[in-house]
Amino acid sequence: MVKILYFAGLREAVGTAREDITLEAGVADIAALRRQLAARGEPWAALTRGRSLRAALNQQMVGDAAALKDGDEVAFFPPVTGG
Amino acid sequence: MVKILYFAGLREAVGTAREDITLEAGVADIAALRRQLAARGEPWAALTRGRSLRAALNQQMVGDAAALKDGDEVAFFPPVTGG
Amino acid sequence: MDAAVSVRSESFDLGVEMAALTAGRSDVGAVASFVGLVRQLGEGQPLLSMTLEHYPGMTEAALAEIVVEAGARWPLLAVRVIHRHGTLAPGDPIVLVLVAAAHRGEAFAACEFIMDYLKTRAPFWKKEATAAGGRWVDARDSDDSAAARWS
Amino acid sequence: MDAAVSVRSESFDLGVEMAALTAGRSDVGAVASFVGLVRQLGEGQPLLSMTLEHYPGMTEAALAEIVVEAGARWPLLAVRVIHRHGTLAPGDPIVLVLVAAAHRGEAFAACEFIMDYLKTRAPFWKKEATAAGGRWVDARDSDDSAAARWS
Repeated sequence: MVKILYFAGLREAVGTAREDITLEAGVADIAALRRQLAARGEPWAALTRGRSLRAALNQQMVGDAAALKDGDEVAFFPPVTGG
Repeated sequence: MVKILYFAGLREAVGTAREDITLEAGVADIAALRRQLAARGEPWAALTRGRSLRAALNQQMVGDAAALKDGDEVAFFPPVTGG
Repeated sequence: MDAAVSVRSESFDLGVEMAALTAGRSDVGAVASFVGLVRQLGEGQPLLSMTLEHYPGMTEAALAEIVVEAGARWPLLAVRVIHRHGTLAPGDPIVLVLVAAAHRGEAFAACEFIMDYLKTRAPFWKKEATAAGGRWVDARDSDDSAAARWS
Repeated sequence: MDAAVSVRSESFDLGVEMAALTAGRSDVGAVASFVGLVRQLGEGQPLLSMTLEHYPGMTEAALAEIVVEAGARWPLLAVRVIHRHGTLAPGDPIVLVLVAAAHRGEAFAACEFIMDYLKTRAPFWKKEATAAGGRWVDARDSDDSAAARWS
């Protein structure tokens, strides 16, 4: 089980702030998780389109190669615009 | 008549904050005024020693070539240390 | 280095924070600060409000990390960062960064560094509301280049 | 640009000045500020007090000129400079510079520019008093080089 969080415009698009999912066989990094979710079609397909949606793993910004394990918290969101 | 002001350490050294003096014949710029005052000996001699004592003419920082005329206000002082 | 970050909906007072940062100490020669405010839009429909969403937990950690990084680069005495979330009106303050140091050079540099990094690393998102509806603010390339000059 | 400079013996409150600078306007997105304070000496006799002498008339004119120069270099909305004179104690604030602009880059740059120019062009002199007596503070070469980088 991995906890997925969505923020800002992506949260509104997917219609939820949080879901718990089971990683499919072979899904071992952020890139693979993006593909697993994108396979649902729109709006999740945006996760593999371009490079704009960022990822955080256990509350640290990470790249697509970051390895996943059971119990992780993964967040997807647009580029930040604070300050 | 030219009004001369002294500030900070120079004011303490000469023992006055202000004096009115008559420019000697041929004293037409700041450099010449420094020489006229320095001719009194110490502590005024510091005005022609090294480059540390600055000058302002009518409340504007100026170099030694600035021309003087009757009624001017000239200030001499050490480098500023505000802020 | 005395460092504190907070993420909250309540506003802040620059004078109060400044006084708290320097209270009882006489080793501080310089305090540089920055306040970011909700600005009215230059064109189009007037801005009615701005809502800031954030990632609780990660936000605080990201801000604390940015401050630690600033403290590793410059000899700082005290740092305070406050970032608001929730719905704000034009003119309202959004973010405060206060940096106390012995000398002004490091206080200015660290304050600007913290703001530049905060803009690209702290998980906040702004949504503008006008009579035409809501719109998420796009990230600016200039913020990425501002942050990049420190690396 | 809304600009005001003052030279006075009374203290100031950063929060009050910030509020006055931005009151009733919503075009300000960024306020950068600087406060310089009397710092305890690092070595030797402890500092009892610091006395600031200035050149009345020229001081105000020099500060106003520095602010005008900043306004010519960056698109600023409002600037406030307060410099104190007289006798101050360790921990007391000496100088305040507040700069309001639409964006942070110009607010930071102008605030730092004003401080750097003020340090080399405004006619103020500091005298430190310790148990050993009074001593005029020497100008620092680093202030000249800080000012030089803007030219």
